[in-house]
Amino acid sequence: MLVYTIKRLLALIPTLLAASILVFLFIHLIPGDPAAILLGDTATPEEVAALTREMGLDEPIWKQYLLWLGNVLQGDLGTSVFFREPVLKVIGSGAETSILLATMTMVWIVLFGIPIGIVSATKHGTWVDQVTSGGAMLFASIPTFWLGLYLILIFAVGLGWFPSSGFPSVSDDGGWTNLRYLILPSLTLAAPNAALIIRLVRASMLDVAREDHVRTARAKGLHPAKVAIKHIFRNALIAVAAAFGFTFAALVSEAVVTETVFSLPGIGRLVVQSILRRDYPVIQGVILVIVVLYMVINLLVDLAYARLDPRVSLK
Amino acid sequence: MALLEVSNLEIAVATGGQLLPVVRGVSFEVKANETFGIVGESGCGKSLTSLAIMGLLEGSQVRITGGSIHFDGRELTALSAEDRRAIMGAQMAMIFQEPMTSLNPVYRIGDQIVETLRQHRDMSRRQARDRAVELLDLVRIPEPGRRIDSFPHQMSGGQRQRVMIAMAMACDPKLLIADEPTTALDVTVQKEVLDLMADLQSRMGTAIVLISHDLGVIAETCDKVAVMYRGKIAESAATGELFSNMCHPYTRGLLNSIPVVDRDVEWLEAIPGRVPTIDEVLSGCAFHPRCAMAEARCESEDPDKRDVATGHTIRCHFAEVGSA
Amino acid sequence: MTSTPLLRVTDLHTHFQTGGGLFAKRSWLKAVNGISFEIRQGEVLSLVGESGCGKSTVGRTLTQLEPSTSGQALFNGADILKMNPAEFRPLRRDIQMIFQDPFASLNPRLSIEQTLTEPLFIHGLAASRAQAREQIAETLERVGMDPRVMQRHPHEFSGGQRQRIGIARVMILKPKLVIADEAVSALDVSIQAQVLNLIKKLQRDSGISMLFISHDLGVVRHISDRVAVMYRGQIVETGDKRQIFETPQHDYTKMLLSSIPRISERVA
Amino acid sequence: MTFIASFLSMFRGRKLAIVGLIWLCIVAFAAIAAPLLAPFDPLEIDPVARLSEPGMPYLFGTDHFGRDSFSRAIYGARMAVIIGLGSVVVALITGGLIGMLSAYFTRLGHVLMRGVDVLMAFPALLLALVLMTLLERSVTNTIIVIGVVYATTTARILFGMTLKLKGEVFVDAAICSGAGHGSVLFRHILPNLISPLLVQASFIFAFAQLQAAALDFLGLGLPPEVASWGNMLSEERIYVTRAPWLLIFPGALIILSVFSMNLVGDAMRDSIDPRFKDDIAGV
Amino acid sequence: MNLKTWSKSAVAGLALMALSGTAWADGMMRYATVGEPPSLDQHVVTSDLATTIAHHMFEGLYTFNAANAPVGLLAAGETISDDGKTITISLREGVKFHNGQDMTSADVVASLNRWGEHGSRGGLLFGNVAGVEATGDHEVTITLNEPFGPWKNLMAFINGGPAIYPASVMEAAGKEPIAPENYIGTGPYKFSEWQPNRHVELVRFEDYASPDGAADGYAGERKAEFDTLRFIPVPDVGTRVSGLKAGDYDYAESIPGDLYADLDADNGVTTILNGGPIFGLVFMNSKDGPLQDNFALRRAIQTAIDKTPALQVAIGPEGLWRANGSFLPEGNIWHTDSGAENFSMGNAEKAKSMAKEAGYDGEPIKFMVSTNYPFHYDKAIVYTKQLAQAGFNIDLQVYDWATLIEKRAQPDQWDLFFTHHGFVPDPILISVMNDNYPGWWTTDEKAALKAKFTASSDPAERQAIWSEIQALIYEQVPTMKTGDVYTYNIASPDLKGLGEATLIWPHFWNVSK
Repeated sequence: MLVYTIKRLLALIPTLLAASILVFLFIHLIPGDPAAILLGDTATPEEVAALTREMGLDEPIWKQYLLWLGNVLQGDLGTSVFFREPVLKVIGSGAETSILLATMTMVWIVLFGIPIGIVSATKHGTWVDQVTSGGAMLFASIPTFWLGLYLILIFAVGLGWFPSSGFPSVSDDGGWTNLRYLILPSLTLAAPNAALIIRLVRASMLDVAREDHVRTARAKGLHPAKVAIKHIFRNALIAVAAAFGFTFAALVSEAVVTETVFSLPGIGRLVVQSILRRDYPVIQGVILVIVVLYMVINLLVDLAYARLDPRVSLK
Repeated sequence: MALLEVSNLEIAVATGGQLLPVVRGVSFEVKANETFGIVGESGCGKSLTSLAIMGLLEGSQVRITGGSIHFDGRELTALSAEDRRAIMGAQMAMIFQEPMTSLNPVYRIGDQIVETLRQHRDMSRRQARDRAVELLDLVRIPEPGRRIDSFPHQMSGGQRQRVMIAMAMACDPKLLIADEPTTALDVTVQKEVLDLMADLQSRMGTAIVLISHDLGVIAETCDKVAVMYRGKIAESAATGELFSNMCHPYTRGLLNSIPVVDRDVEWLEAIPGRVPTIDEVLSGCAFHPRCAMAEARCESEDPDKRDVATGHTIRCHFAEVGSA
Repeated sequence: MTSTPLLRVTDLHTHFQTGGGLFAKRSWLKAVNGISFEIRQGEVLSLVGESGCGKSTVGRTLTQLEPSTSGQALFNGADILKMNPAEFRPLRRDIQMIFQDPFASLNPRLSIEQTLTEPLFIHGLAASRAQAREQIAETLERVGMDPRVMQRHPHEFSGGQRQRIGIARVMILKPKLVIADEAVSALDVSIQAQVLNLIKKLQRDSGISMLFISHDLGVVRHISDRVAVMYRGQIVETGDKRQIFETPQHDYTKMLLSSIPRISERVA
Repeated sequence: MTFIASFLSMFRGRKLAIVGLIWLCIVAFAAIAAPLLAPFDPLEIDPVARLSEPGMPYLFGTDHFGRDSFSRAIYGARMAVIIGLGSVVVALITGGLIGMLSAYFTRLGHVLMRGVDVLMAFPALLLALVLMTLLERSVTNTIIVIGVVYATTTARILFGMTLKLKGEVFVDAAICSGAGHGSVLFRHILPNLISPLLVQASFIFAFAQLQAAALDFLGLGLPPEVASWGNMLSEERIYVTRAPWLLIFPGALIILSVFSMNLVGDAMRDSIDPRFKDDIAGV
Repeated sequence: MNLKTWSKSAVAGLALMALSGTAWADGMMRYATVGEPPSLDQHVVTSDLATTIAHHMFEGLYTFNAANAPVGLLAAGETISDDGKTITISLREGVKFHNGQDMTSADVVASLNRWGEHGSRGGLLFGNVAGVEATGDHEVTITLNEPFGPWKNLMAFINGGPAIYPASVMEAAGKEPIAPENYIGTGPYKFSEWQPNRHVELVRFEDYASPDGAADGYAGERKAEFDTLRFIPVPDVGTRVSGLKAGDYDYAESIPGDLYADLDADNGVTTILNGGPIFGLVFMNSKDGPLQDNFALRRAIQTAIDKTPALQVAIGPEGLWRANGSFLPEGNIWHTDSGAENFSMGNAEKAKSMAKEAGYDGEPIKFMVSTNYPFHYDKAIVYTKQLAQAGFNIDLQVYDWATLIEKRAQPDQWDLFFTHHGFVPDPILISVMNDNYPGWWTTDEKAALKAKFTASSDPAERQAIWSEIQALIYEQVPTMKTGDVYTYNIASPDLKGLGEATLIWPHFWNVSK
């Protein structure tokens, strides 16, 4: 398995290279100059040009790319144009928020998605199923910012149960209780994703329920609940595992809207703001990190497959 | 007293708000140590009959609409779900057509046998595992101590069917229902599996209900045979009697349709027409559109069951004691 | 029956790659591992064996559905294995295939007429729809179907009827060689008999050659002139059908024959 | 008209899906007849009437420009349909072709699907953001960007489905009849993909609405003056307490429409070839 | 663990987290900003947000009192030679930098030189400076080529202005903003940390040496009451408002006008108006395109526009905006009405005939606007409609701010663009006065007046010259003012010492909670 993992990681390199070139090109094609953002509205074009030169942003793109690539290979993602801090540090503080948020969201998804999905599948065709799967679909149809807006109004401004926004790091005063800042955003994010998981669990379980071995299990005289959990859900988990992996990856990167509504210092908002500020090194760094994350999760999903499904062998 | 007594069993499928009858008035009995064969073409209702006896129709679109299933002194159709489960897998077990898919692919075969044992017997994990090794040995799996930790996909089709048999026999059931147990297997493997079943039966005295479309398999293994057509038993007799004295035109047609390996036949005597689908409404004898002997009466009147010899019943207006 | 072989297969190998990738070592499944046989004009040769023995791969290789690894297959003197798809295309008319699963072998989206018209147009056997329709009607009648069913779609037919349509699609091209891959295995016994009779009759009437691939020894005895027994990618025994069934030489053949459940034993 | 009959038969016994279908018909009607239905010009600014409460003559009230929300909502339906259909067309044509050709021509597929993999490694929304900043805000660009995002998943799905169909016996049969690549692809494979594609289209249509709204929210979607439900929400979101109607109506319209489309897609999915069911994500 | 106990413990954990919120120590002030400042280096960065944070830790020689008059901060006093060319400034003694070093004239000279060379507004003064010298440990002498009237205002304006950094920091500094580890100043708060994307944090500087005198504007005594000032970027305005109401922030800036009435009536919120209004500007291209030197056509455009409806739509309540043509607001010493009669005529018919006379034949006029500032966009939409009514063919191009900034540097890309300007205490600081600012207004008339304006030090004379310049702006129309906007911020009622209005940037010395 170790050999397999190493092989897979090596196989990532060409994809990563292609991705990084693509990102670099895309980003540098966007009009706008970070120097101008930095200096502000009163700066004259001459001043901007001078700073651009000083920051080395007037070099040809291929030269900048090679320079960047060389640094990346040495583990240096460069320095943020805007923050004047190492990109890794900038990403690091965003990553804390994003990963905690994604993890917390996954907890909700597992907590709500799986039991409801199982109930929905076992009560297939009854009103329980109709309510749960209909409800799930409804939740998946709500724009996240709309939901977040109202959650803040009700639970933060109105009832005062949770903080409205921001996330002052678990290393700040308050420590782990600062996670309460993430409750509303994680619920907002969980709503559509849990809905997807509910529907996926339900659909995969219905598929598995049709398989012959389930009949065998029933023929043993097992209790229906045991059949549902041990024989149907366990097998359905193979299909659901991949969804979990990719949901997690998506949660880290696609939480932009939620992070904006709740003003969370996460990776998603960092990218959006960095795009607006044309902070090239940060955008490149974040996307590179996310692509790596996506690929690592891809790998983990495959490893999980091998764990969950003995028929899969890793070669 | 028969171990299993099925009388006037009626089964229907619910589709589009209506109930389509698929098994009608099926009756038979099976005694301990006896093999009862049910033979017929696809859609004749033989598999549904077996699932109904086992109690596996629950939760599907198919349901029992009439008749009774009496097993070992109890009326199965009247039992609570919990009581039925106590019988399923313990006193009555089943093996299926598809050995490739009938075992849960994610669990080791040993664990799947242990699960059955611990469901019905008060056994420790250790004891159950030891017993599982014994069972694998019983079904002639080589190196059972090692193979017990195999996953289903690591075994061949024949071996998987043996595992299924081991699992079915785990709690010494009184009745084993085998639904096309060898259809998916090669002939050489089929022979081994059938031999194994016969061997186990002779050792344990289990009654077997064997469902098959293959007259050859039935002829070789069963004591009694019922030939089903369109949800009804067309003809039923002891095996020797049936094959030497076929009365129903369908039974005869079926036999003549089979190309045999022992002699050359220029043209097969095929039954004309096609197997009716379940949603077709047929008046009178269901076989009449394909029957060479059919008359006006067959179109309008559904023949009743009648005896032609001791233990030999048919449903046909004409058939007499024929010759093979 | 003439004695010139229509098809002569020599040392055919078809191997599949089962593993391998950027870094993994390649491994091969030798599905067909060096077989040779010939089929004469108007002759039915059966290829019999158990699942996984490679018999179906032989048929698929000869119709270029799978690429061969090595070997030769001379059809009317030309090596069809060496041809590229374009060169082989005209020959497809002469080498036709009947498939096992009558439910899968017809495109569910096309009407029977559309399915049967296509090969006619491809091979230039009909100039107009009307002409095609004439030929289709004629062929459908030959396979025992009412020509009026032309407008219908596959889901409106039973398995037996579909297999007849499948046979019609083959026969409409008037091929020289038909490869039947488990052509009747999926059918109910009573229907199987009808279709077997039909195939036998068509074969006799038109004098085509046939490679009949099957696992069912009874069916094989019924339809073949000669039989080749396959085991693990190789032919272990070839011979006249009477010889194979009555005086089998190879142990494997003997074991196969002895495994078949027989009604006669019980009846006697 | 068997097509319509078979389409309607999918909804038998699905009351909720029928309600969804009816709602979508209303949206479609509003989209087509917007100029006739809207009582005001959706772009007409009236500083005097700004932030009017719902009532007469402004059914849904007015926004901070004093524009009639009801008229904007009706034109918003038009925009929803345009965005939805546009994204579907872009995604299905580009993604569909890539997926189909990749599955059919294995060697080409090796290259193309690798490219799709690279694109898929980019988070969808970030890809959309970068592209939207690169291009400028316009209806066409929004459609292209959302279409491209879903083209990758569509390519994946079609790749899998085509691969399955390629292994079908009837494809072998067609090849044995002498059918060429074009005929196999477009006559034998494509028609069997139509109904799963329709289902996929319905889900893309639904997701495109949410994706477009998210882009509008981030200020990188449609030009802000365009009357779309997403813009209505995004531009007026600060008025959530001051003028709640400005968020409730367009929000409800988006939710209802996406929900309806999902219901319809779901109903359609349940009636397609079970082989392809797992391939289509949907909700 | 079975499902039931699982969900039970989850609920319990949730409740624990909800209830155990630590009450924030009163020692911290949390400020919700509109975004992240580009850098806190006051020399080169002109962002108001940067100054809002930075003026707590960096100080200049001078600052403004409540009447917007420049008074000493680090400077103890100054003498000016009779010819007005030599300025000798004495520094306050005992002032310490955050790194513990004493502030001396060497630091001031180094800071002024770097500002003069690289600072955004330094050029305005240093174009006229012959040299800066340390003439004592706590004395600095500036030599001018010509007398320069606005020198003290320029020195007092900390935004883009001459903050005093240690000489050691200045040695290595160029055009590039200094890095956070070099944020060393003399102010009441010192730099603590900048967690990108999360917050900028300042802490009290214990060794702070406060100027004497009662607090007056930014002048007088400065006392750091908080342990910590935390500036948290909250770009979404709705979140800023909700967050302040929910008690997550003590202060939130830049709130939309339409919410003013509700928030002002809310007991849980204090509203604080900004004293100096900001104003939108529509620049015209003097270097390229149809407007290049066609002043008549520019005047036609100016005539077509009625500024009031745009202000209504973009800002809302009457009290928060003024359709005021003077570049500096009423009550300010620079207020003048000259030329202002042309400010907002809104006469489509007249504009049409003026355009015709100016030779306008319907060619497209490219109008760039960004959506990053909603009020730019809202006003641009209204103007576009008005201009269309007057027969102008306006091609409205909507960009994100970064793109707009890049495009406006290219003369062939645009004819009009929208931007805004913060309140400045001296008209020389208004961007249109800068010849190099996009639009590139460099007519001879402007050059002559500007020279006179900077040479004079007499307040009354300078005022008079400014009113001539303003009249020229309305005649040549290098830019169109769009009206004054009084922005406001909101605060928790717990904050004490905020005052009624903010001078330019909010400050939190002498403020507590």
